[in-house]
Amino acid sequence: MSRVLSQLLLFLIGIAIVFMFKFKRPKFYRPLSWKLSVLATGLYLGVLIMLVPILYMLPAKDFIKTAEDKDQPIASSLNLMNNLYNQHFPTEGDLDKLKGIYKNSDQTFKLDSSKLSFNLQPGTENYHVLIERKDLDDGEIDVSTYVTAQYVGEVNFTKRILPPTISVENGMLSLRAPDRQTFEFKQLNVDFTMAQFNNQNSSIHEMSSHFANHIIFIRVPQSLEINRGVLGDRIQII
Amino acid sequence: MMSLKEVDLLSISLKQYVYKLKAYSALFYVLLLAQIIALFFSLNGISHMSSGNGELSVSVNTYSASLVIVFSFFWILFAAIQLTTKQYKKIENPLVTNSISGNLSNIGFLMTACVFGGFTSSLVGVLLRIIMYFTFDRSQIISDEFILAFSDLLLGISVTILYMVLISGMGYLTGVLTKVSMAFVIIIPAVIIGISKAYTEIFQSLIKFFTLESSLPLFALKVIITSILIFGVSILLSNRGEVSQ
Amino acid sequence: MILNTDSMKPIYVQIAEWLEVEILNSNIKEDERIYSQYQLADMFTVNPATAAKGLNLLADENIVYKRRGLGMFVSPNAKQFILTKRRKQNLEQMIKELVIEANRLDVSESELIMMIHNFRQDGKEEEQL
Amino acid sequence: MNVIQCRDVTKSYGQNKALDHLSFEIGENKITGLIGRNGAGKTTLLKMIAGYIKPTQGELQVFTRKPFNNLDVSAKTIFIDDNMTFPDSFRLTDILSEVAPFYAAWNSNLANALFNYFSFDPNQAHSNMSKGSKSTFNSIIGIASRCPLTIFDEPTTGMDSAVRKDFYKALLKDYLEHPRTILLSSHLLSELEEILEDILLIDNGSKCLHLPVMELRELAVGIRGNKQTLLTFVEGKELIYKEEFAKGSLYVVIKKELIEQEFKHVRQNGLEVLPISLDDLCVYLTGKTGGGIDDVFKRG
Repeated sequence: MSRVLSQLLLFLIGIAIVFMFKFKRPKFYRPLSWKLSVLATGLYLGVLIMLVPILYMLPAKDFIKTAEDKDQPIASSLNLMNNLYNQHFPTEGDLDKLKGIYKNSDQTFKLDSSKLSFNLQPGTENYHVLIERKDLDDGEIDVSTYVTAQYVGEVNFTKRILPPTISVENGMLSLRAPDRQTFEFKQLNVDFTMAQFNNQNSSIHEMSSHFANHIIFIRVPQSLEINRGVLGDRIQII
Repeated sequence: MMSLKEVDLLSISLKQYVYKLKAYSALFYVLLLAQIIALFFSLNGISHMSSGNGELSVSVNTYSASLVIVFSFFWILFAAIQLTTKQYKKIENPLVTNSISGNLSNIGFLMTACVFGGFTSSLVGVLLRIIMYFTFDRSQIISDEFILAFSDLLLGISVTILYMVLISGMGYLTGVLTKVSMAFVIIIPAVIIGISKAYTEIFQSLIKFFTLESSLPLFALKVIITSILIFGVSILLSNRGEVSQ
Repeated sequence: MILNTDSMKPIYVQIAEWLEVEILNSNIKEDERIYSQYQLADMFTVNPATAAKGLNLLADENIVYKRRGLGMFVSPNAKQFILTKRRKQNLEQMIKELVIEANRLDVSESELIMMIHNFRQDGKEEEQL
Repeated sequence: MNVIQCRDVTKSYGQNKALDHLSFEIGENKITGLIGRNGAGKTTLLKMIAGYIKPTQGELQVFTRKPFNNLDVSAKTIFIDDNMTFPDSFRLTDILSEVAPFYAAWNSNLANALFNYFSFDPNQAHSNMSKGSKSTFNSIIGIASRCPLTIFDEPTTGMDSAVRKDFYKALLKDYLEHPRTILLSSHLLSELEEILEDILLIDNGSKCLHLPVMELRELAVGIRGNKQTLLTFVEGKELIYKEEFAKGSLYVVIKKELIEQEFKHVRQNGLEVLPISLDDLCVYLTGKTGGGIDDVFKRG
């Protein structure tokens, strides 16, 4: 709902309330006794007050906690991407240590060929593939997937991002992005009466989103022949 | 028999206040109704934002109980105007009364309405949270402002009450002015619109005088002093006129 | 107590006459306390001032007398006085009107006396029945 | 000491004068009837005494104070009329119990006894009552409040005659036990003249008469007879009312004191002396001189 529309609606409702006062009651209308009114309003207030302790008794563990500090993870994510762009490649150890970078899968594949080619399916355009040669020939490929910081407003949901599906068959490593993910959040704003004295911005939070990048870190046997094909710019060999 | 035993203005005003609380009790139903309607509107969220890239989309629904408070403000505004109307004034006639006791009891009623309205409208925010807690997927709820600090709740209640006092004063004065002369029915909106258009800055600074005050004690002081002035002027203005039946 | 409000006689006179009848019928005896103006006002649903005027009418004629702080009492000889007064005033006045009306209707004196005689006989018979 | 002192009071609404230089005094603990025709200014005067409106000119004092906007006067005065409004949220019994704390001398037993006597429905809403029941109910408040100054404006509007009688009886009985100053307005004098002590007759906002009812009763007589004879008889005397009711026959109303000496001649001249009801007298006193509605039709 656009803001203008909601304000218009609010105004109309205001007018409606005025008219509720103004309407003449029909003759047969028998107004409620004051005793009933006092009872009803008392009950209403009583129920509302009772709700306060109930609210505080509700377990809050299911909720999404907001990040205490989102700037640092975002900064280190941006920094990492920058480094990649500038051909400064991190090691796997570096990635594990970085703030805001999250490893969301770790797989090992048996190699059935002496060559490795790649099949990056559509939808994986912002996946960066890094290849590191191991010190030995163990015939296995270790694939770790990393995701950089993903924020909407204050919410860090990096960990909720699904890893791509990876398979190795006939010397071909296929990378398939997960199905389109949808995240829904519900947030509450404090009443404007509280916000005025809380140093909180009561207007709707400016939801700055920061989208994640994926890093696929592949460790291959020392002597494996790697065929990057046309994807040279997206697959880097360290 | 002839000696005129002095009657106490305050005790008469107090009796009238109790009488009016009972008499106008139906007004509180209107508030209840307004708050519940506002709550239903609030359950739809006040804004929706979504963003996304090729692989994911994110939508955020924002909720707030502010609308309940806004509705309560409307309510107190019109309740205050109502109290000055002939229809409502008439119930004073069978009682022991004069203009001042009538005004004092009205103000007493309005203050009670403000306290009640302030409490309930802020507490409906609690109700909203509880409804959301049980009807929405909790894993989608951002905990941040969902968990309402008790001190914030008290703060909200007191600020709402203060605003309502201010608004009730403005409504009451408007009502009294229209009693002094029906011309004010046209003059008041004209002046408000006129000032807001022609002297936008003055108008805005008037509003900001209250809404941008971030110190609670100062805010309270501003509201209380302004309200006393407004009600004082109302009493003075209505003290001269005849209450016709 | 019913008062005849259409009568030309003012209410206080009617009250005074009613009290006289009470005295005549010995419902209130001589030297007995008579109704106060407030009792009369209550009984007849009239303003106490009206009732007081009725009492004063009797006091003026010494039918009742005041005792300080005790109220009004029926005078001795009140009954006799009322009888005399009524004969003199009422009866004479009525006869005067009777004669005027009789003249207007061409009723002769003997006829009139006859009528009075017959009426009295009837009245007695009715009483005996 | 007078409860009400009205000196030269004028109340004007624009060009209209509802009250015009009205002066009178009402003593303590008297029952006074305020009589006048429609639009004579009765209600205006009563509202002014009750403190609802203030005089445009002149001085009005109730319990030695100006009643307008005066809490002390309000505490000792109650004004009962048709337009009394009670909150919709009050049932009839609520009204009796909620109004009670305002009046120091309020008697709940009396209020409840009267309420039961007139068999009201305790749960009824005041605004839904018929005109007559409303008047009756309002009167209960007037009687039970036992205010030192109790004002009834047309209290019996809509009441049936049995209830009227009961009302006047109840009012008088309670007055006898607890004397107070009572003002009753009506355009019908006959139904309440017995309980009145004084009568204040106003016409077009001015005082016409203010005297004890007993004196008003003896104020004037009607004389009926041959037009010529009657005219010679009353020649040069001020007539209150004059009407030709049949050819050659005339009816006049004249002050008793004007013909006291010649009273004997009246009958000798073949004229009839007739009693005149207070209602008629008031109508004649407040009417335009001579003639009545008959004249309108005679001309037509």
